[in-house]
Amino acid sequence: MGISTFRWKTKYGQPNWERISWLYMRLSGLVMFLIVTFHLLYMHMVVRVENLTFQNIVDRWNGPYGLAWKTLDTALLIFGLTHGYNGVRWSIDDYVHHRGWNLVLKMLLYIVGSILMIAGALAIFVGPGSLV
Amino acid sequence: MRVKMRIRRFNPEKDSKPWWGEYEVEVEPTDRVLDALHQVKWYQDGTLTLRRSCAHGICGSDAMVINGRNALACKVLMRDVGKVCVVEPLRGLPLIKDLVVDMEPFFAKYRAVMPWLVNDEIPDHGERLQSPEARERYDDTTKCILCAACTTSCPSFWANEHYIGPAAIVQAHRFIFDDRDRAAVERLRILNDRDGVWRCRTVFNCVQACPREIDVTKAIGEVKLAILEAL
Amino acid sequence: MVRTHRTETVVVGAGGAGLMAALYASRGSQTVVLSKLYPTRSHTGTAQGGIGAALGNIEEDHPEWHTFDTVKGSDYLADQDAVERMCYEAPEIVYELEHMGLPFSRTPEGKINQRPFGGHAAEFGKRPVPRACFAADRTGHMILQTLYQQCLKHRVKFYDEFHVLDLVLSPDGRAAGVVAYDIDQGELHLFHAKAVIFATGGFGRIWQITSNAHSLTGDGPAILLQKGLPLEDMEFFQFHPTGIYKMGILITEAVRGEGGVLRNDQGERFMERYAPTMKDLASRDVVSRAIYLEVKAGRGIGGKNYVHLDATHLGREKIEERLPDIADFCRTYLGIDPAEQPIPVQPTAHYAMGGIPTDVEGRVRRNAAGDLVPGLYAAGEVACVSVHGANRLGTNSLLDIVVFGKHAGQDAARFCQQNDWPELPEETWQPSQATIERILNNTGEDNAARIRDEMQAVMMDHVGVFRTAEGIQKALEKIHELQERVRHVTVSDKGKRFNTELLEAIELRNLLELAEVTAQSALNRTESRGAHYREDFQQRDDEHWLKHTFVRKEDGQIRFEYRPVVITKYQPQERKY
Amino acid sequence: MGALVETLRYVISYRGTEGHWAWLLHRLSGLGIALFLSMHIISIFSVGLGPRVYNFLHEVLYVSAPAKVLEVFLIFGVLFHAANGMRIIVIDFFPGLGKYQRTIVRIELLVVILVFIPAAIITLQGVL
Repeated sequence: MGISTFRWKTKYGQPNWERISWLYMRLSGLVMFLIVTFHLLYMHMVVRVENLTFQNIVDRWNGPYGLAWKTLDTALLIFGLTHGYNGVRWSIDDYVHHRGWNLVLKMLLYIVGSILMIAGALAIFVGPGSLV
Repeated sequence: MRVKMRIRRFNPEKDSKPWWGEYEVEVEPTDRVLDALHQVKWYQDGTLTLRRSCAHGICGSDAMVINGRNALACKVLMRDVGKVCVVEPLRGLPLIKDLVVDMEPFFAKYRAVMPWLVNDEIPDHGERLQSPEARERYDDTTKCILCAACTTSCPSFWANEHYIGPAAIVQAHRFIFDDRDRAAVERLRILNDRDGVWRCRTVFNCVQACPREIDVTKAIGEVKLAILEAL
Repeated sequence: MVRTHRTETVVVGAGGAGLMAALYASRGSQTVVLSKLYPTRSHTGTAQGGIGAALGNIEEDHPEWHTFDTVKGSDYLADQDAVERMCYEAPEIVYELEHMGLPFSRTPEGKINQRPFGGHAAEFGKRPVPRACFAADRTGHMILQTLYQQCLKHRVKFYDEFHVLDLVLSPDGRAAGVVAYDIDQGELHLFHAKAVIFATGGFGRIWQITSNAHSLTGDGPAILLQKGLPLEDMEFFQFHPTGIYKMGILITEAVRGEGGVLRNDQGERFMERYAPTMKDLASRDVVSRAIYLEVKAGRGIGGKNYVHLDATHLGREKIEERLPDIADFCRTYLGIDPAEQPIPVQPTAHYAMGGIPTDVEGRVRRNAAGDLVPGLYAAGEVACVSVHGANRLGTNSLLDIVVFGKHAGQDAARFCQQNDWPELPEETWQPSQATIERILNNTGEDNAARIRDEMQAVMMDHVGVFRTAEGIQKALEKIHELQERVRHVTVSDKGKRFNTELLEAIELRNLLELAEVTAQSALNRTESRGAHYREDFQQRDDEHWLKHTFVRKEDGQIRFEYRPVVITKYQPQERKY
Repeated sequence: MGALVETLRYVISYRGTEGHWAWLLHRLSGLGIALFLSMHIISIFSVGLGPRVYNFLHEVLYVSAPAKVLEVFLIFGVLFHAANGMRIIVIDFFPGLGKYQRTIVRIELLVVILVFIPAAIITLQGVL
């Protein structure tokens, strides 16, 4: 490998975020591997889904380890949503080449993603039942 | 042994869409698929059109889909294809006629990665020195014959024709890791494109398709890491 | 109907010679390259073992020794001024290739690695010397790739998949351009040029067992022959000793260079008897004949017509490092592992020593007196400079293409700067047009493939390693019959786009022309020299035959002329290995 | 649209390596999980709307019999996506391991199935 200041003209090489996106998918994947494993084991083995109720959530978020639970759930929300929706974005870029449709679908994706992000954050931080 | 050849046919001057031609041929088990195709072309239907030249896996002319998988027709023996041999043109490149596809988009991507050595420091006498270890570093990717078997086996390429494709990355790798070259960063910049290395999803079809047994995905992986490191 | 292009230099063929010529021509003239294949498909890519140059990186070596070996290998038929030029320029041009980026294998000190090859010796034949500079066993592939890369870098213009059908000569006898057929679109193009360089390669496809590509149909020399121009030394065609049995796929001499040996049915290393000093590394004509004689004496493997190339003692590691492609061929086509089993081999038609006569600048000669065709060049296997004489040494073909490709390119550029475009004759593309229409409109029964099969069989039987007057006569009769039939050959594909059936018919016509002059020249030369071995004239006859044959066709008749061999330092002597 | 159909035909009809099918499954499971996640976030958002809404949604989305059956698919998807993602990450950062990829995919699939079977049984206990 060497260095040169030579610049070859080609349509490839435009600035973009794909490198960051690629790296982020791997890092967020690794992080989620750990927290999703914990989440699943806890919800399915310790609490069990059938027993999960509104009260159960209230107790957890307001209990002695409330902050820890909220942090964990926030991490899940952020990593899960960004990782997942970035994956959807990749698929759109792969298969939808029409510039207009590509843009429309990705805009839609970003809007839905933002709404979900806000909704999730509201649920965690504003507090159970307080949105009524 | 008797084998049925099912060949995807298309004549742009006559057909509106491709169709299947079926032919029976008598072959030796050690005959190549290319020999069977020649039997069809030479003694049954002269209109069958394909590219071929050296017939022993070096020139890269006769890459095609054989029984659902990319290969060179001159490197697959009839004993390995069974009683029915299904032959189609490469996927993802514009179809011209029968088994012939337009290679120009493929070579355009090859040309995009600056596939030549950049180094103006010519020594006064003799060769530039290079250690056997440094030479070994890029040995694998010097084997590429530009047959397009890898690029046209890649789902990312089928999905998006702008993807630069494994072959171009392999060719770039050959120079990026050559310690005599001085334009590695420039090549990495080219490959760090929306349609560059990041469209590779490590599917590994390219490794299976490569008739030269190049570890294509490894080369792409090394380029990815080099981009992360250098840019 | 016909698209006309105007350029200064047209290069026909994009193998090593064509690309090297294009690279140098483009430095001084506007250059285009026409190739009936994509350039990277050219047959240079299949060359395996190495390129000869007396670098002396492993052991002491000198261009003078290289010159001597080449002259001796040629059975003293090579022009020694040309051989000297090639061998003395060899080290510089190998360095130039390295500077272009060619990934040579390296010695521990980082220098270009070298290995022994057939006929290359130290101190005028005393012992084998490592002279072949190599990049594993894909040296030709790397040369082709590197030159193509350089052409792209220097913006040489390529017309890929353009099949050249005709050479255009101006009324005053200058090369004025070529007529080419765009394979994809089925249209004729006229390239009006100041200089034309033919680098179309060989014509091994006139034989049945050949290492040559399907596309090596001698289009270049056949076109010149039809123009009434001569071809030189057509009787000398090299049969490489080690082609894979029945398939002809080449197993490089480097296998023997690395220590592999030939064995007969009794397991005997029979080359010890035929060439006590060089043994398995004797020159190719000698080894090919030895294999035939072993087979004739009933010592072929299982009584069949092949012998074994044994590399099992080299060890798997060395084979995988130095000869990976050979190992791959053996696995793919024979289902054997060369580290454990011997490789079945037989001689395979490999290389044309003869071809278009040129001087050392690549300029084409119009007759045996040495008059030139202004603006016409040839380089590579298609040309006969003559550096290979009656038998080429391994590694000298790659050297030949880069050295004389370079000179042809340089001289063409010079020629373009000094001359204006020649006048075009009245008929330029019409003969090509007529040929195509005739073939498309023929309504006979014969197809090209059957005729080609018959030609290849008869050439293999009678104009191969061993030849007799009687056999060659038989072959000629057959060829004449086939030439008559080929005029009525029909094609089922009448379309314009990618009509490869039409092109195969045209190629067959070219092959038959070359088969005819090859057989005629072989019949004419009543001696044995190098690759040309006459059972009815077994001795070399320097008194009568130390001369080049120029063969031409005039009104359908074969005419011979002769040109003396250029001898500078080395007087002919008996050839022993 | 025609191009998309052609592309999908290629994907399904190509006799690729283990990596090809792993990639396909990874993408499908990924899209499925993204869909589930969207729904999951909405149901959690309903926590803010008080116990009646939340408990109702929870019953329908996670506890009912159809939900349980769908959950089995989800479990497989998540397990595979996680395991395959780990494989991809490892090979990405150690490209030399690529030559063992066929074996690695097989081992990965074995592990996924070994975890999946008990998980599926536990999940379906109430339903069956």
